[in-house]
Amino acid sequence: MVITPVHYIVAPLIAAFAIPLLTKIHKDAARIVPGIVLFYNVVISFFLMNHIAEHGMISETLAGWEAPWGINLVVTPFTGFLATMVSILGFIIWLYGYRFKRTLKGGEVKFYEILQMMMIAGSIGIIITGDIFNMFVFIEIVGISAFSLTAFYRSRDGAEAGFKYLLIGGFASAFLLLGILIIYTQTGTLNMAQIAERMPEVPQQMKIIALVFFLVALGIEAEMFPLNGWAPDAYSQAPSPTSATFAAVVSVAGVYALIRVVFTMFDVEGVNNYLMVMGFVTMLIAEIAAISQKNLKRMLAYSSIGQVGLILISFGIGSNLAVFGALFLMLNHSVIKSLLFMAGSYFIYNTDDKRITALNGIHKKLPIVSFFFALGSLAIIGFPPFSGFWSKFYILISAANEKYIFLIIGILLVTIIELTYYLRVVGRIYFAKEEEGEPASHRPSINALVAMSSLALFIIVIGVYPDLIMPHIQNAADALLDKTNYIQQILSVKN
Amino acid sequence: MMDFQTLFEQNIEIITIAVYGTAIALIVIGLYAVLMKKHLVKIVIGLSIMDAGIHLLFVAVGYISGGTAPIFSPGSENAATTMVDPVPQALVLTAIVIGFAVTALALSLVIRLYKHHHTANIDQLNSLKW
Amino acid sequence: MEIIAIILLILLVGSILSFLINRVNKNFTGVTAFLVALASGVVFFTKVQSGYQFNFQLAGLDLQWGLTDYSYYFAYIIFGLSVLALLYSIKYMEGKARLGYYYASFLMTILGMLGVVVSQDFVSLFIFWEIMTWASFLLVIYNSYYKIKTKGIKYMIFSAIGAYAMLTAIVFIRVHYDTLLISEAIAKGAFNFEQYIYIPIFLLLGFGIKAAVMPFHVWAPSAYSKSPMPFTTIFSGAMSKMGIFGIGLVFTTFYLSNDPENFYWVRTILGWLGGITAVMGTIYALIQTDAKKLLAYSSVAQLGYIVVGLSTGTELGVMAALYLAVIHAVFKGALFMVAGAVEKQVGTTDMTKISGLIRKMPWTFFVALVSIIALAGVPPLGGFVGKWLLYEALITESNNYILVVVVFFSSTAAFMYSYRFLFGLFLGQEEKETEHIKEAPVTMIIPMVILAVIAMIAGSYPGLIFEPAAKAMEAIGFQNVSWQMSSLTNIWGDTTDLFLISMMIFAVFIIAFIFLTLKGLKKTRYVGTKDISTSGELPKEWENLTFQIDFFKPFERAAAPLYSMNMNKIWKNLGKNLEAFFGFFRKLYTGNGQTYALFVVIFLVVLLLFKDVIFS
Amino acid sequence: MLKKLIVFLLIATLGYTLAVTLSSIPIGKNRIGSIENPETVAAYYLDKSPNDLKVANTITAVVVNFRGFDTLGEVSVLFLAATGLASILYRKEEEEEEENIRHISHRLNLPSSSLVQTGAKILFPLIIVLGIYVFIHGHLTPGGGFQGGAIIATGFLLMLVSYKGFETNHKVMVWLESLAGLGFVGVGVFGLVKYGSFLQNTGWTGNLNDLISGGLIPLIYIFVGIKVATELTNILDILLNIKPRKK
Amino acid sequence: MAILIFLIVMAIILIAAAIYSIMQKDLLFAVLGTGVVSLVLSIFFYMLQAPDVAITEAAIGIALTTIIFIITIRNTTRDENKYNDDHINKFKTKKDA
Repeated sequence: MVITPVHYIVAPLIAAFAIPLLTKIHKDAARIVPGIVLFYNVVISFFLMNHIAEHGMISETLAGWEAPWGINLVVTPFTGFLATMVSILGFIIWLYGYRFKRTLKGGEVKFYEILQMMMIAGSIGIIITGDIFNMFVFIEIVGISAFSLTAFYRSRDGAEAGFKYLLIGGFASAFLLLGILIIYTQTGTLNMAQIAERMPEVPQQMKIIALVFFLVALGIEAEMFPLNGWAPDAYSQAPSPTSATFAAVVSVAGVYALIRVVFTMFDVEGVNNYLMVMGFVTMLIAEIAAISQKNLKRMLAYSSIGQVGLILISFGIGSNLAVFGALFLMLNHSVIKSLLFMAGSYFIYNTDDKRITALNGIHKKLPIVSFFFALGSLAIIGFPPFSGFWSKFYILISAANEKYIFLIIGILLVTIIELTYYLRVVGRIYFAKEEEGEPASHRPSINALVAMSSLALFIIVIGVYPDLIMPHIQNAADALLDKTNYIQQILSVKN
Repeated sequence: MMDFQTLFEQNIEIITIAVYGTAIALIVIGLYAVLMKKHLVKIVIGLSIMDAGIHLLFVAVGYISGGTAPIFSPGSENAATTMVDPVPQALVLTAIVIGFAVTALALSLVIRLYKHHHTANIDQLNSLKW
Repeated sequence: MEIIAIILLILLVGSILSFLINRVNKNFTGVTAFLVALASGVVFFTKVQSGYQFNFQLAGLDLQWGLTDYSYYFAYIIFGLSVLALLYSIKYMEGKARLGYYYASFLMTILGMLGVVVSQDFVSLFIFWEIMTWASFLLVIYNSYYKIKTKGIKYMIFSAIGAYAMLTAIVFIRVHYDTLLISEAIAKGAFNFEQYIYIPIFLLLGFGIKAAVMPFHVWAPSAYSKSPMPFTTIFSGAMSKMGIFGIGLVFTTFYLSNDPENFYWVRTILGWLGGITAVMGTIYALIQTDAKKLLAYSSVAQLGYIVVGLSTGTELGVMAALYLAVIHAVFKGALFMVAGAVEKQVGTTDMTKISGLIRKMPWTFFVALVSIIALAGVPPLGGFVGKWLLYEALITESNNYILVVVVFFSSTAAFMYSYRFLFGLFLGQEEKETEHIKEAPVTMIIPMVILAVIAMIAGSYPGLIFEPAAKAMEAIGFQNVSWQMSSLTNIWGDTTDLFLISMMIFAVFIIAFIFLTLKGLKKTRYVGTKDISTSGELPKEWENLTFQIDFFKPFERAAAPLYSMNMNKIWKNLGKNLEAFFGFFRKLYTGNGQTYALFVVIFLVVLLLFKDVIFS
Repeated sequence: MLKKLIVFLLIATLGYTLAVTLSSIPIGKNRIGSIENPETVAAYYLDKSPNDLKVANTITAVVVNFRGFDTLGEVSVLFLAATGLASILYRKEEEEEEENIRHISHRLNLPSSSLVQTGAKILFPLIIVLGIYVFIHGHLTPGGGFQGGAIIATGFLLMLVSYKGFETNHKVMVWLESLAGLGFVGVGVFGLVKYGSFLQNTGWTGNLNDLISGGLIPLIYIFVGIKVATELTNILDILLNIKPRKK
Repeated sequence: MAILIFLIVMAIILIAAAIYSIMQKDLLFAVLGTGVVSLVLSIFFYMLQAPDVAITEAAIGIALTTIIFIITIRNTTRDENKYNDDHINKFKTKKDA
């Protein structure tokens, strides 16, 4: 095998360390190199997905020490699916942002591109690592990049949002360390597969305490309700490609971490109900908060939190079909929300105003972008025939399978709230009386258009013909739920 | 070195209480500062004290009574001495550096905030809300 | 490729095509859309037979498309009305902005409706239902530039409530009966109000909202009156019938069971809701001063009748409902087109501002007259037969005598608003301002006249509609439905020959017409509304002496308590209170980082305290 | 006041819970099992470090080799922190020009007498040498890349604080920073290419307690040391050069 | 035994320094308090047989963390209860409005 999972991390790292040198050779290296690296990650993803389709899952050992002893990187259909998704979206977001930041000076571009690239690479790291402490390190990599990027713009309240994010993120890492500490003392290992194997022997009390710390720490990363105060601020203050990355990549990694810990490491009853209840509360409060937002990006941020809530509900239901629906929703959410952030960013760019009221009749100035925004809105609400519908449909079926009728009604009522505020914005874009003004000064550049259209195309194609992607998601869901296989595959390497 | 080992072996309960007590006290004090203090620098101090407590906990649980530092000094390669657990120490090493990175970033944000908002009071940093 | 897929594809491509053509040349957009609809209609009626079906798989689900006699019946309404409405649009929309958008959405709506009737499984039904909903949403907000906040959103929210109720039901059908095919679900008894009672209730809610049943009718009047006129014909004529279509489907189980006791309370409630809808629609129609709004409320009322008919569940009642569905599409389509023609020529449909258009727009007047007669249910036009059947069904085959009274009342009151419509627009004194008004263009007149003629023929030969309706009823569970071509037979055996009656009435009509025309040929002095003096006192400039103002003042006073029961207000207050309530929760995001940190710690401590309760 | 009460209750509960939890994890208990038949990773490391890797300092073995990937991540965290810090405190050139104070250093002005300056001048090379010693001997004695790097950074700190005119050579810093990082990754890639596993050590490891032993481990620690030193110096440099507010 | 007492004294100093550093209103002294915390902590680490950690904590915790705190205080305010400078506040409204 020529390409191994470690390339996911090594390529961005080499690029990150080399960019300060390369910028001395060519001014635009800082912009181009991350693109090459992220594209390489896409190539790796396809290669690895092919490989695991033929040979089964990969557990790569690092530093030559096999699974429980050293750190290992695991590519199962599940992690491979998420890594593929994240790397493709990462590349598309880079493509979108390639010329978006052209007003910046050289130095700033360098910082921005490095941080952005490492945030994506770190997210992939969270997804593919098989070691709990290594996951902590990657969470910190993502965290540090995210804090810095949130505070990237100085003309806005970025620093404030960044500080809040950092404060809560600091809590997350502290609690995560406490959880790791307890788990390590009880099992004597840091490898997630081995922890899972030894978990039945751990005293119940210890197990639950550790679980609580993990739930709180990773709940912060996954934007669960009382822990997500940082999220709307960070989403709304970060540069738009970064907001798209938060929604499409970082939150996916956060949810992944939570799910991996809950589903694989621990064998505690009641977690599913916890996820379901907290997911529902998260979704409800976020959508309620979104309905009266005046700031476009903040509204999108709350909507993202709401979607994450739905994902958590679906994972909480826990059946194979529900996990399938959750993964499908994760995919859809990433794609659609990136599209919305990308389109929304052009609105803001052109109006110099983040308020929704500034969007009145903007479709005359930016017809294509407006179309993408409307498409994204319809898709995220779950209108057929766009991709968002199928995920919602499967989640509902899985909830119905477990006879959660009130959950279904609740989800649908919340969807109506969501529909209300999205349609208000779309209505403003298309039907409100436009303000007098010159034609748009910042038309979308060609690379941004390519990025947005590829996402839009995905939404439509998957909406009309979901079978294209469903087998992969099904494999991923099977792989996530097959815990024994995961443990055996990883630990068998040692013999 | 030997002094510590024998002494620690004999009075392990007191050590436990002292070390764990200190660690928990640090965590709790740091938490209090984060939750109650209004000055941004104090909040960052709180975070770093909290981190320090957690680091102490890590080292403490790795300790084995009668153990030596996990370093094989010349001539003692094959001596069957007990050694303390090296893994938590390695983890703490990483955690300390990461903690420093986070602290530095936090402080730079504090400086930026003070430049832009002209305040170091966390209660006044609420231009983003609802 | 299956023929249905091809037809849907034609519509989809046509939709995109008309959007693109508009970029090139604005004049061809309407023609293209019309031709696309016509072509797909022709292909549909020549190539597709009822009973045709095919299966396929999508997203791991077994889906089925096809046509039964029942859905074929609704396909007639869809295509008939759409083609005429598109023909009408060509001139009506001339010179308006965003034609590409308009026609593309129009064709998408047709696609959605056609999809709804050809779906034989719930998933495609839902998908097409939603396509229909958002495509029509796009048209509802086409006109309402500044009022987006209330009008379009209200429609969408109610549609969404309906659609999601439907989705819930679909999901549970899939879970409990392990099928998504409508026929199988019916065969397995999914719609029985016995075991899983919420399934049919949610489905009825979903379809009922589209059919504008109380108390969810509030979206309908504003949505109907706000959308561009040619589309309103489709909206009220065809799309609301999709709700009827669905209610019929849900009741199939009952029709099959042939047991009047079955479903009794559901039918009673639904019947009553339909009756109340009819009354409310009528009463509100009375006080409208805008012709469009009047027609919109009238549509709500008429849909009420149809629901009443369906919920009687007897052969006669369902026949009445299906018959009314078609005839309502015909005359209401014609009336909206009339209103559209007036709007196009005069610029407004406010009845207090227009009067005496009869001489200016004689063809339009003719169509309006015929349609109004049909609407009011006066013989010999189509509406009469439907109402007759409905009364007969209610009186002879159900025990809801109070309901009969209610329906009868609303039907009688329908005279009042029909008259007002006719009078307000066409009769009365001519205004100076309307002197230059001309008759509407011929492509607008043709569809109107066609509809009027259909309404007339249906009055004499209702059997033309009874035939497919009877087939449709056989497809949803009735057996051996009997019908006559041109006569009505009641249970006592009395037969009325409709053709004879209509001939007689026509004769009277023609005589009267000739007489009036001759009389009208004499020179008359036209008096403007302000060109009078009362008791030697000149009316002031602002004193509007048009009859249209306070037309039904006494009645309004009598019915005042009814008007205070405004459903719209109730919903609006609900919305407002909900938003205020939401605002409270939003305050949880205080914006203070320390508070967020406190939340984290509180959450942690609460979890730690209750860890043994939550986890085990 | 209510908030204070709530916070007290919260932290008391949290402390109590932690205490209860920790009471069942006693200090000093041997949890790592026997080294001969390792159940836990710690025992395995204690076994393999002197015998296979020939690294006397097990912690170094763990940090650099067994969990070397973590260290790579940690180094990148530092790197990202320095980048982020620079990005947060980056000042637009126009802004600077506007205030017309471009080339004036805004260094922290502690009172630095000539005594301090001379002391710093003498101490600086010593501190640098100490730092280098610490990370070169990382596999033998306590200490290593992080410690050595941090010590070197304190040396630069001393110079930066006591000399107004002292400036780090940015070009050299950038090169050192990048090359050290690339060196670390390069060693990893070497392992990947040669042995098929990222960061894998060479087969040749030398003798325990020799300066040149442990295969690539000292090399990695040197890279880590340089990287950490440059990153920390960078951070300090940026922070120290913040222009004080106009008073 | 002396060492045991030493340990306990150290623990007390540690907690006292921590409390001092969060209670002290003069932030400069509070930061020096955290320096003391780090110092004592590194002694703890040393006694718990973790010399590597002790050196790290000493280098990073005592020297570097303290200095960056001091730099921050210099760039913000030194008095905990004084969150800003008044005359700058006046100027702020004009600039940020």
